Amino acid sequence: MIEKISVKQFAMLAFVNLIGTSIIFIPTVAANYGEQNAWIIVLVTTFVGIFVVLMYTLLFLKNKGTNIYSLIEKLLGKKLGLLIILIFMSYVFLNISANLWTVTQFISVQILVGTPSTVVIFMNISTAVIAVRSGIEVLTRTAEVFFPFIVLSLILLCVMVLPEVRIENVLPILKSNKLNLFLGGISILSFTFLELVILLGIMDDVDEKEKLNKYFLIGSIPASLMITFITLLCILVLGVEPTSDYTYPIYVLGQKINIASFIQRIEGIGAFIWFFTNFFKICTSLYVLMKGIKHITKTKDDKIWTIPISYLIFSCAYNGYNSTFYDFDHTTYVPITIIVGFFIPLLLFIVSFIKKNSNTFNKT
Amino acid sequence: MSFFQKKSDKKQNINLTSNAAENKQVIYQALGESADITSRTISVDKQNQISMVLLYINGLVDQKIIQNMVLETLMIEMDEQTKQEVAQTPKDIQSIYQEFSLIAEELQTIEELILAILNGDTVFFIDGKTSGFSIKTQGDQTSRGVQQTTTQQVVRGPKDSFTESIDTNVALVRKRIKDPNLWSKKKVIGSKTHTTVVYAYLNGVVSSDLVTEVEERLSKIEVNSILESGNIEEFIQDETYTPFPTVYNTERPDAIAAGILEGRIAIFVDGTPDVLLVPVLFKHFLQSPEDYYQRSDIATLLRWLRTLALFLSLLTPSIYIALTTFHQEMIPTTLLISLAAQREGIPFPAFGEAVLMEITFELLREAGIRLPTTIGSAISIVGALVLGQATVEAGIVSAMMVIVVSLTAISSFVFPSYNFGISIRILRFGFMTLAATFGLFGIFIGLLLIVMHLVGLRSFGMPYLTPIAPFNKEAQTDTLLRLPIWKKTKQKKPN
Amino acid sequence: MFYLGAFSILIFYLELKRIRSTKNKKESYIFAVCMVVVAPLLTLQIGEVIDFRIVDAYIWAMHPISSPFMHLFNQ
Amino acid sequence: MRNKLLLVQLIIVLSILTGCWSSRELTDITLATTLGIDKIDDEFQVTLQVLNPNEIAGGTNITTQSAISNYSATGKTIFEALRQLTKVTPRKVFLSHLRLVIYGEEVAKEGIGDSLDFLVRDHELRTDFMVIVARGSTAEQLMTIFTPLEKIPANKVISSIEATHDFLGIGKLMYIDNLINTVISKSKQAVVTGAYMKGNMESGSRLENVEKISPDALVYIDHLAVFNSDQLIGWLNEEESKGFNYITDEVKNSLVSVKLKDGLLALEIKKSNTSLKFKDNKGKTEMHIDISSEISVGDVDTNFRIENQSDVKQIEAAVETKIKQLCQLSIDRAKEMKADIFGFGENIKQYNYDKWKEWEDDWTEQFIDLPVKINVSANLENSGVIKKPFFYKIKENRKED
Repeated sequence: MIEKISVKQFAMLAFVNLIGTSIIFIPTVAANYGEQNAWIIVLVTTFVGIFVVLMYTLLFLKNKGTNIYSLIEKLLGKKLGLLIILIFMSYVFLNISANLWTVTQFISVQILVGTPSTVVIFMNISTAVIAVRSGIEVLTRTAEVFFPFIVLSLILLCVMVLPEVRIENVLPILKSNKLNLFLGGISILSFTFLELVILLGIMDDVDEKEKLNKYFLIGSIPASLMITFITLLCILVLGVEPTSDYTYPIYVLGQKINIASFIQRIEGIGAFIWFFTNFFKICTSLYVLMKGIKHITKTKDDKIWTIPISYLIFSCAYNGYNSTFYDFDHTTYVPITIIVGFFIPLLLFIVSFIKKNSNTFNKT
Repeated sequence: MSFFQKKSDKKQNINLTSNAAENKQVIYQALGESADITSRTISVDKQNQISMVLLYINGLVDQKIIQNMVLETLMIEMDEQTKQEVAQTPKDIQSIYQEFSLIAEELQTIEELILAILNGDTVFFIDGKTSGFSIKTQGDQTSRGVQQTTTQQVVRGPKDSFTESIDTNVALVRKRIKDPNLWSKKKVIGSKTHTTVVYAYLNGVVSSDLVTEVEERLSKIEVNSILESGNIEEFIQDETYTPFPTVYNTERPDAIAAGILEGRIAIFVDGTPDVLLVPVLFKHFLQSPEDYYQRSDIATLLRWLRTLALFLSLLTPSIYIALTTFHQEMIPTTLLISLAAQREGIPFPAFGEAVLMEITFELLREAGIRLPTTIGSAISIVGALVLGQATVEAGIVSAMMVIVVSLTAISSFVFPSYNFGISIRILRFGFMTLAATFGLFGIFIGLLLIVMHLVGLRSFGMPYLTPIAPFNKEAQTDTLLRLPIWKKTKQKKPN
Repeated sequence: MFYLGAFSILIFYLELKRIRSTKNKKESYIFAVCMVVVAPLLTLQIGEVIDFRIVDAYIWAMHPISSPFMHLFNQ
Repeated sequence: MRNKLLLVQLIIVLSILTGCWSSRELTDITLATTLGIDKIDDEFQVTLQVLNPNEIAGGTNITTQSAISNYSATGKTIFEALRQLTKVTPRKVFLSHLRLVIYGEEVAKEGIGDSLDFLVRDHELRTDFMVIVARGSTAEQLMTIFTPLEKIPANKVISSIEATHDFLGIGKLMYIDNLINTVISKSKQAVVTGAYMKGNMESGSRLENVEKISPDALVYIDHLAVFNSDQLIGWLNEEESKGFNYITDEVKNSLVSVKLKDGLLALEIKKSNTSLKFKDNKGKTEMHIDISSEISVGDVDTNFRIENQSDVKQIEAAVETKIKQLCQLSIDRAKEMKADIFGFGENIKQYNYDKWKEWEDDWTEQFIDLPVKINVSANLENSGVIKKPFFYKIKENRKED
């Protein structure tokens, strides 16, 4: 049975994937680079993001909606293709394990102090493996069930923290280091839109591909705006320095909620948003990774790979980042994301353009 | 019938003889000379040479029919001449009975005859004929009349409920849908019980795939006995290892009629008032037939209330455990102080306390169902007083836990469908364990697993969570909302 | 680590049984080999008996490609 | 499917087998609501006030036990001192419900920076507790006379600070995150409410203190502790504290008394809005403070009769002078202490970023030299429910006698 997801479900996945880890890191990263103007950087990246998304969908649609892996192979040939596929897959792998590591870190620092992180990773990865083994349909539908709750929590969080806003915190507007704004923009872009390159892997499961363009934007742009708004709120409520100092500003934002001394202490809402978006992000990436392995090894049953690979991810998420965490973000993750998320699609785009032109040239 | 034939082929066939008394003896022996078999011998001619033997089971037949129709027809209505003719050509008896609108069939084998007797028909032999005849004389003295429903009560709406008789049940539905497209098909299932199973649907509205699917699943059943629709349910449901019911059962004819009108298939089983309805979706368990008789805004609010009850009964104890043992920082200070004061000196951890109380409650509930109504109320007094009051005063359980458990208990009775409440109760224990081990994180994981399971479930090919995931905008008018009926422009198929 | 080891063996058995039921011999071999290599190694690693770091190796391997960008962000 | 189900069961069973690591029953923890930090010979002394839930919420079995108990311990760092506390506390101390942190005056003078890090880093601590400084005593001493009026003394102190802030216009609601923000900021200096005790300390710390109608010892709140960076450098008295609140636009409701016609007129400030404006006119820099307030007559203690517009003007003018005076007092005091507690620098940074860049490095000097112009406009809204003061009639009656 060929499993298909609807284009709306795809938009939803895009939303969840974009919100994923970024909602907890972007405020910090942005405030580091842009201080008061952090939200402006995020807003600008949203506009740049439109082009990134368009590039992805165009790349996909121009090549008649083939799977990303066969697309790479078709455009770049067997050997170079394999290399690029391997780089792409290793990036996806890195993404999964890094996401898993961060969510585990969060849980063992904020929610379950004292529980060994092994157990938390184990629970997370087992659930993700069950989800991926049940197939993309079950995965997206699960996301669909939780989606309204995620959006509702986001809105609730934003609305309830509004009384704590202090406008002075964002002043002065646009008086900051310009180079920092640029670098910050690139970092943020790679934490948000460039990560969506992974979604190229599930685009061929969508049933109305011609609408992808529109719905990809519908999914990702609001998500990015949401992140902008959360960043703005973090700065408005917490101030610049705390936003850039706290590891999990959104959680602190939740702690700030106090309406009539009655609705208070509901920081769990932030944990809820983050845990679920991150979980679906891990699942999507894992699914794409499985697809890649299936493509390379040409096995009929891709489920056989889930368990060994999950062991690898487990091990990476367990202590892979401990030694590298503090500079991992901008020295490793961002460059790799730029390569995989921007240069590889660009390369594919150019190659497909040249090939098409030469084809038409040959014909005429 | 074909089903039976297939089985009986293996048996040894005893042929009928032309002697009626001998035939009677054969049948008597085949039935173990059971006490409830009655036979009457009548001579059909003046000379008392040709005799006719009637055989039937006392409790299954309508004595009136036998007395008034079968016997009188032979004794009074027939004149001497006819009697003679009958003796010569017994075939005509059939036509005589048919004249008096009693169906008479000619049966060749012993097995067929036995089956006819067991069905409540009257069988007779005539000397000189190697075949028997059966007359429909089924009388349903065993069944009760249509009474008020006991499990799914409504304030507004029809009060009648199905009975144990399948004919009555089908008739109750047909009374509501007077449409030539309401088709019903019959099957006999169970090599020992030969239970009649009828499935009914509205032709043209129902999808033909669904009909073939039901047909196929029903014919795959190979079992000795079908005593209740639950037996059928176990055979035809999509997924055995799931706490969620994938087949709906109800004893309300209006619910079945509504389901049929929506394009679903009802399965009636003889001998039980519980009629099955397939396919069923998750949302149906949060809906009551009454929703459609109430004002739409009230019905909508009631549905929200039930959805809330779903979450409450599933999660309240586990959230309580998670908050009090893991996330005390999320409880407002003053509340936490009073909780802490209540827990002072209580020997069990919160989890132990919760499990203890939940199990006690389940015991009470089970005991309350089994007992007669008069003693049932005594149980509730014992439960409320002894367990609620005394345990708290003895310092074994905290007062808050009693509140939590009673809240859960009340919420789990809100669902219109009883079996759905059971599955929620089972899952609750799983959630409690997860919460006791991982706090909120465990609850998150549990929710993910449950939802993943739910979206993977199918009921006769339909995704279980249908209007929610996959999302269907049109179906939202009747999922969590119940918009006025005229908003639903036309009757829709369930998919 | 003990539990993880026990779990590995169990999961190995269950999954192998499942793959065998699909009557795909080649794939059950692949799976078995993968598990036999991966599971003990990583179980030991998670139990901190041996030090085996995939991410570090990966970053080291990606270094030539990503280093130009690193300079940009390191200033 | 069966396989998958088994897997799920396995995961659950395995995870349960391995135990529940971080759970703690409510009966195993004790809630701390107040944390006092002092310094004794280079070591931190930490005093924790913990609640005795039974005494606070217990229905029937209230004993004579105190609802709160204080525990102290010392250590090189706050964290260490807190861990040392487990020697004396009966259970593990749970800090998430901390409402109040009190610094002793000595430790505040030495600098609070060392201890702030712990207060935000530790996951158990949330960022919603208030910070105050004990004036003229150690935090421990102050905490011993906390009267359990509200059963949770920390709540009592906080609501008392809030009330003084809202109805008198003195004091400052300083929460930990805001404090840290200010301490690390160059453009602003921190102020923290000061609390001090009056009365007999010996008897004040006994439980009977609460039972008396007028307790032997009470906690008073009026002074404001001024910090330079993280060090306490001085105090603002009640008047200066009021002026400070006018300038920082924190006055919600307050009163001023002015002298008119040999008598006092008490006026209620119903609303007050302040706007700071930095004017940079060809190198001539000036800070403008515009205060506009709505007042109403609260209490007339003289025969002043409000009959026409000029009377109103007279009152308004008197109030304006008074408020101006208050503000001037606190500005002078702040300049004297070389601490920009009003956030003038912040304002310049927000609205005149270029000027701020220029001044950033020697802001303290610039602050001292910065001329401040205060402009107050008061607006009398109503004169209460009586037209003429009774006082006038009483006087006349006396004359007749």
